[in-house]
Amino acid sequence: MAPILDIKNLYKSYGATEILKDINVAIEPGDFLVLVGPSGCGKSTLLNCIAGLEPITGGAVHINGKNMTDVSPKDRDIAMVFQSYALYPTMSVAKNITFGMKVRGVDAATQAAKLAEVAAQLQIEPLLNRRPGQLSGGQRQRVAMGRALVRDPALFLFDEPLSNLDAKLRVEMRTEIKKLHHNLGASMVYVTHDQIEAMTLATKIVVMKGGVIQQIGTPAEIYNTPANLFVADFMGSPAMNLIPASVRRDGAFHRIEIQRDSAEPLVLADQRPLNLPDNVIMGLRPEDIAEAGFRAGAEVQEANCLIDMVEPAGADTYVVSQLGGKQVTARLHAETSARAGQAMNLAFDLAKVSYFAPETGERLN
Amino acid sequence: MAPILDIKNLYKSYGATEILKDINVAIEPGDFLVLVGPSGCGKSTLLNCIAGLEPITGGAVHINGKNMTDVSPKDRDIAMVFQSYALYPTMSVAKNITFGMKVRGVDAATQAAKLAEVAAQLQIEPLLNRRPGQLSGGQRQRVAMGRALVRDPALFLFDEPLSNLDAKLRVEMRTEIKKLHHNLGASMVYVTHDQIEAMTLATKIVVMKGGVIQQIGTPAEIYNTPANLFVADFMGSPAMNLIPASVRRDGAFHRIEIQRDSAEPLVLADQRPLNLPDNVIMGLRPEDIAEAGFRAGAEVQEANCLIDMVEPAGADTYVVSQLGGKQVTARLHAETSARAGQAMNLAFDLAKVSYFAPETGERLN
Amino acid sequence: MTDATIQTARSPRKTSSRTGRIVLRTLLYVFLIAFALFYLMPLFVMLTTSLKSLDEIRTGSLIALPRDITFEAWKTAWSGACSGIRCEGLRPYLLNSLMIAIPGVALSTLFGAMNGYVFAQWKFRGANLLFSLLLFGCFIPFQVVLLPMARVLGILNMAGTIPGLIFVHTVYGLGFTTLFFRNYYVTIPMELVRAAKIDGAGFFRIFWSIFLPLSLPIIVVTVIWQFTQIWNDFLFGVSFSQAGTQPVTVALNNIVNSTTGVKEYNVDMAAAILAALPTLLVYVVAGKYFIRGLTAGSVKG
Amino acid sequence: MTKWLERQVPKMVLAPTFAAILLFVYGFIGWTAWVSLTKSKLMPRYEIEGFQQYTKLFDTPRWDTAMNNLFIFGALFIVISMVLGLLLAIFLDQKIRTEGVIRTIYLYPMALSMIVTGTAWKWILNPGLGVQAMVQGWGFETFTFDWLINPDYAIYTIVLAGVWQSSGFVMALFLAGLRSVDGEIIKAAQVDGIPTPRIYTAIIIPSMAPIFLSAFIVLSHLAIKSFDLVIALTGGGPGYATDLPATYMYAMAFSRGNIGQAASSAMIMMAVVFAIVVPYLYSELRAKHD
Amino acid sequence: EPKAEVLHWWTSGSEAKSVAVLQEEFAERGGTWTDMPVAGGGGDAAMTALRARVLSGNAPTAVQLKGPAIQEWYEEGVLADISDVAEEQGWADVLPDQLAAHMKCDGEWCAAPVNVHRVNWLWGNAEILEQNGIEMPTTWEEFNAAADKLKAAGITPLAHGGQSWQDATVFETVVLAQGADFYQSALVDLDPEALSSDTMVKVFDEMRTLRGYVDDNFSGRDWNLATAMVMNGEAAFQIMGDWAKGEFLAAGKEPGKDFLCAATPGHGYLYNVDSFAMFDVSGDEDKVEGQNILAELIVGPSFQETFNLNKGSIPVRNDVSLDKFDSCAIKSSEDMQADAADGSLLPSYAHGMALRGEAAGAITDVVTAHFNSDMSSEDAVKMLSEAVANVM
Ligand SMILES: Nc1ncnc2c1ncn2[C@@H]1O[C@H](COP(=O)(O)OP(=O)(O)OP(=O)(O)O)[C@@H](O)[C@H]1O
Ligand SMILES: Nc1ncnc2c1ncn2[C@@H]1O[C@H](COP(=O)(O)OP(=O)(O)OP(=O)(O)O)[C@@H](O)[C@H]1O
Ligand SMILES: [Mg+2]
Ligand SMILES: [Mg+2]
Repeated sequence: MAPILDIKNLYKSYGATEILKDINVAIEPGDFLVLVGPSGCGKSTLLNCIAGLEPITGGAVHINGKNMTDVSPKDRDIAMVFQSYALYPTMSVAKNITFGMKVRGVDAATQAAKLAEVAAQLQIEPLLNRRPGQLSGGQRQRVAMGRALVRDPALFLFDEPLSNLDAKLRVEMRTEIKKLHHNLGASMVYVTHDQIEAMTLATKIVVMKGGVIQQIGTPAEIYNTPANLFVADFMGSPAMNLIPASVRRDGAFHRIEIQRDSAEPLVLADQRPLNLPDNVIMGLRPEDIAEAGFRAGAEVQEANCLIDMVEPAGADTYVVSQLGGKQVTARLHAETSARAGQAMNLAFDLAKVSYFAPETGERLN
Repeated sequence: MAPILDIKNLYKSYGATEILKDINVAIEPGDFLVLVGPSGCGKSTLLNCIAGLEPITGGAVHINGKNMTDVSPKDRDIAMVFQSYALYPTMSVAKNITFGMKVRGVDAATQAAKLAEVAAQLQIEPLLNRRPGQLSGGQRQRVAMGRALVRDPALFLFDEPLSNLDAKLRVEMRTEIKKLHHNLGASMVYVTHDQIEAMTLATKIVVMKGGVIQQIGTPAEIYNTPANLFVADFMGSPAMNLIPASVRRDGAFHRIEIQRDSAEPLVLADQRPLNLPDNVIMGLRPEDIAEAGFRAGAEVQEANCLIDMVEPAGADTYVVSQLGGKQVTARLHAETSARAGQAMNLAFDLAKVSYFAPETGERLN
Repeated sequence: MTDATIQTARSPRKTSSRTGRIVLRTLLYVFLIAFALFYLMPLFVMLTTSLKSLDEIRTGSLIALPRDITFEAWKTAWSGACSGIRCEGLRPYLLNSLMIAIPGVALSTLFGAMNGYVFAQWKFRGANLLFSLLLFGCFIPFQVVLLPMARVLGILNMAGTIPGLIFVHTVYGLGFTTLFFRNYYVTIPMELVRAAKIDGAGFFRIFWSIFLPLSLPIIVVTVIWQFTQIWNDFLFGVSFSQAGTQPVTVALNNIVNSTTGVKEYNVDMAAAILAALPTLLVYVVAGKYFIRGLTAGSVKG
Repeated sequence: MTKWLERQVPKMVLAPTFAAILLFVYGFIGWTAWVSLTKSKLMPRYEIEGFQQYTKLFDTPRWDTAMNNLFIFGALFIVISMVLGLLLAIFLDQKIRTEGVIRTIYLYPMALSMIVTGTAWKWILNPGLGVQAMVQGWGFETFTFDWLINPDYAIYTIVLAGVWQSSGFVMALFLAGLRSVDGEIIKAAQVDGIPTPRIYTAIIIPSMAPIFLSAFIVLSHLAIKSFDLVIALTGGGPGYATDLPATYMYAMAFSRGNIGQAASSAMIMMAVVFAIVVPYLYSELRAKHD
Repeated sequence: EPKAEVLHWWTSGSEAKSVAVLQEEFAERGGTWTDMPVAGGGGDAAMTALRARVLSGNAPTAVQLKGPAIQEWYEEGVLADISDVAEEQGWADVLPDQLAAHMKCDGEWCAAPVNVHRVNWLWGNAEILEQNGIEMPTTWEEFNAAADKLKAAGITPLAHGGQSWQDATVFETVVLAQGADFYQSALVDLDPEALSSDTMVKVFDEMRTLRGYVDDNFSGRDWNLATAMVMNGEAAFQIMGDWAKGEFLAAGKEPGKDFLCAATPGHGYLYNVDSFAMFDVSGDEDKVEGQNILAELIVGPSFQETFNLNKGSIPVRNDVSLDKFDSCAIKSSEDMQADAADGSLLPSYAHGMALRGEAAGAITDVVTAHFNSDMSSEDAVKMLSEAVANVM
């Protein structure tokens, strides 16, 4: 099957500043592609280029097998939902949703039918006569979605559609989008800088930084085997612990030595067949450091660490310890007995460790 | 020890509309009180009343043992940090921090010393000569904090200080505030509508709704034994599952029956000594529904459920199942084998269940 | 005990700060009212004069209150005062002014809105330069343009006509109206245009269906500004009109400014107030939205 | 092709305005520049004669007075209108109960044409009729307020009436500005213990810089174009003590029948405008690039 | 059907009534009159409008114009020739030569005169003068003596207004008192010698003296308020053209009884002739016809009588009976004839009859600057010669 969206060697500059550099991405029908990256990295710009809202400087955009590089937005067979929702403030919800059809000259009966269908799907029937100003954030979000849905497009584009909602609503709407994707089987490109959103929604994630793609992969790939330090640090919350360590080869395995202020260095042994340089950055996620006894596995090693701080967070408790000059966070059970200022045994799951070169930041294993 | 802040029967109206109703709260020195509640419930108003920025309609505010009800803000021995940071836009960071001291006639040497101390504490020395407009969100946040810190007040007030930051920075700043509180031993009142923030920071949480206090308690109390449906639903993310169920007494224990669309009702047995009415809402948090075999305990009961949706979220995977007409979320391990559309055995930890009366919403156990 | 001492120690300070506040508040009102009187003074003089008889004006103090109130002058100003050989008061000229001001305001507002829309939301290369050229145009002294404009109007065959006057006012109003609308429209997020583009709407459709309905506050500001400018204009009115198309300011000037005739100050003043009524009305009715409209964006750079 | 057309639409919308401005502003400025080099008398003539009109202009004491007056009037008018406008705006911002009424009173002078208001002002300022007579009538025999008839002070009466007419509008601008300052900043300052006057001087006013700029531009536009005001109030007198470039130009062009001279004075006036407006535009457009 | 659009600045009630007479007569002849009044600044605004109209190729048919301005407009080539009417009506026979000269351009008739205003009138309050035992003065010395006496009695001797044309009016009467020849060479011929002469210094000295007789509040005062001062007994004299009579009459005062009129001290007659110039509308037959009828009517005896009765001035024709006119008007007419004979009938510079706008303006600038400051007479004379040299 031809890719539904195929971006080839796309470049984009504003005047002299290059915003996007050699972007190559393709997605299959039904894919849910999430673009993540820090603020200003060019996510919105890329989305606008796909939509045809910004002319591109080089490369090509194919949608549904057709070269759309020079086609105007309305003919690209796309729909887009914006961060601010961009609802037409003076029109009622119903008119907001049907405006596009009206412009395209769809007859009134079809408009009404489509409107009814979408309104039912999104459960916004009671709101149809209100103005956007009279809606709550979540309701606005749904209306914006409705405006996209009535188009039946080949491709949906979302630019941070949830970032204006509060945490609670965000979680709810996330679930709804997921369901929608599931039900429609539509293809979507979705921008966010919230990595939880990225992880839960995506079938494919693109991590960007400064207009350059850092890694493309499934959520699990991105999460478990980040391609470089930037991706490792960026994805996951709390962030992956990135601990400077020195390596000593010891026969078949590596001894990983981590300096500590107060006590002798922490030494862990990695028995996987690797080839590491003398200095590495060791990456280990909080959930891979557990309370001793609560994690089992061939590669789990325990060590006694001084706990600096305890942060209960309802479902879990996070504890922080100073290792290799960094604050290392571990995720423990909510009922843990950890106390700030006391030492305790932590279990490190070395099977999950990522290693990075300190100079280039590239992944080593 | 006298409470550092004691609010007695506080009422506040704007014209005819009553915004705050009979508020009673007291905090001890060193407490970190967090006010949570949905938008518009009166959190900011309460904070403003404490600060003296809004006159109150009834009741009294005591700070440090003194009745401050009619005292002007500057004489209340408080400092406040705002959501928008409210930095003075035309002054440098240094002037922002020292301006209050200057106006109060503190001599230049003391000002400089204080500034240096606070700047070091917050690591903003390199920014002292910049204007607020030239700072990133996180840096602004620190400056706003600095302005509060130089006052050495009896009480700190924070009005959603983190809500303008992106998710990642929010987590970082949260940790810093926590540390600050720890190091200063200061008393704080902190407004947020992010319950994760509330849970991690507070020593005491006040949950408000429509100007009325719903529950006051430690984070654990609020999380584990919510006083009513509102608190149960509001605190925790993903939210507590609230499942309508009918109850049949069966000797010493209760049989809890939950309707399902597709299969016969789910029946669980609660063996705790309770006295439940015929219809209840059963509340159970996602982390208390686990994959069968992964949770042990006297009250854990397993049941076969159809999985509607699977949401991997990096560290965990959430699965959703239809129970009692509600979408019930369970938190499973990241490596779970759950698949959407297939049935699996889930373990319900009945020791953690809360029951609520469907009519009043009040807690029953 | 301690509680009591704190109470007594605090109470005098409390009351003193309270009386202090009352004194301050009173001073504030005194100041505001004093200035209100300053602003009202000329209007007061005009009103009292318009209510006096001519005899009283000749013999009495010009500024004193009227001894006998008479509305004769108002009647004369409305329908009897002579401006040349027609002695029909201001009435017919008011109509001319309305016929100039209403289309003039409407056209310059519409063009200003369109231009502002382009400058704010459809930027192209050189748009900034164009905008500054336009802004500079606000500052050209009107005396300069009088003669060449007369020539142009002659060529366009609009000399002495009401359309000609509308044209002139529209042209020289464009600078400010564009400025107002542009500064307002830049505060509207770009995403709105983008959403509409994806919906398939074109340039005019977006303007008409989305921007125009949003523009009420700034339309109020622009209308107030332009209406005041056009209504009070004398120079263009006198230069580009002919018999039958003269606006009310020219008639007012004719009534007030005769060189060698007898001066009827009471009629002058009544006429002046009558001539200003439409603008005053606009101010009173729309004044509230004026501040709101300004707040909504037109004053922010 | 249609796509090309589509892209040109915004430009086409601007085209009529642009054409109008090009012709009716810049074309006419060019025309004036041309005429200023001729010996046009009653009607424009187009034979270029050189720069004598400018030489003559700078030799005329009346033009010196007019330029001096422009600077005195302009500076005072702008400064006083701004200060007063700001002050009134601040005072009106103190939750005044009758704000609507007072605001309208402050604003209404903009609505009146000076043709007649000038007469009222003339009476008020006339020592024998107006304020001086009134105050003396109350028993303060030594009170004098005779600026109108004093050639050295008459220009200040123009300032007074100008301020009367425009300060309300400036007040509205500033009031709008005050209303758009973030309320939390003011609260923060209150908690910081900063007294209210200091809050205004040190925090709010400095943050309203763009509004000062807008007000400045509107006021300088009014100052430069002030014509009605002078004609109605003093007719340029006593003598020509209150002449402004605009009235000078008008007198030359229309009562003296010396259009060449008028054109040269217009060019000098426009040079002054240019010197004021261009820096503004520059800062305005540069700010947009941030 | 004859048509005429008439641009004029006679807009006040009494003036308008006078023009209305013309319109009626015009209508009787089947014409359509379109009225285009523009008041203000002694015709400045009207001139502004006129220029715009001419430039736009839409000139009015007839325009109120006077003095050398007629010739100036003629030089721009926009005036029509009405010699046919003039010859047919025999204007040359009924108009005094000197006045007729103003109506001719290059030997052709191009304007029709309406009236003659005498400018150099001295108006006095009869009651006050009687109380103080003062006669209407005939020399400036007498005037000064009378003024000193009045001043001592606490009466403002001279009512004066605060516009530059009023200063110029007083100035020209003082110049006239130095002799008709001096007036002619100084203010008509602009002879540099006369302008810088000692006599001119004397003129400015007298102006300074007069300034002392004016109350302090004159600045910005309208001329009619000054007249009102005389009427109300606040002041004794005013120097003003005969339109001031209209104010007296409107207030119900009687000449000779309540107020007195006399020529200003010295000998001579300064006239201000209102006239209509006809603009070139040759494309349009109706308008040309209207022009001709209008010209004929304006100079016609019936209009001359009615108009001037209303306006306070006197007819230009010397064959109109003065029976219905008041004593001041009759005196004006008599003086005109007498002074025309001895060469002291002179055009008023202050009212734009003697000089073109630019020169007149330059002189007025100096006069008003001197009058409104404490400039010495010598400096004023120096400035005057420079200003006049500058515009030559
Ligand atoms: N019209 C423009 N002219 C010049 N530079 C621009 C323009 N629009 C965006 N940029 C720049 O392009 C870069 C990428 O912007 P973009 O909006 O795509 O970032 P983003 O990844 O969407 O960030 P965010 O997460 O904050 O939305 C930024 O550095 C921005 O400053
Ligand atoms: N000045 C005011 N006049 C009238 N009502 C007001 C005023 N200020 C606030 N309110 C009302 O008081 C209620 C509480 O407002 P408040 O700002 O305290 O809410 P909040 O809990 O801080 O909400 P958020 O989370 O959105 O900040 C709201 O319904 C609001 O509309
Ligand atoms: Mg973006
Ligand atoms: Mg709030």
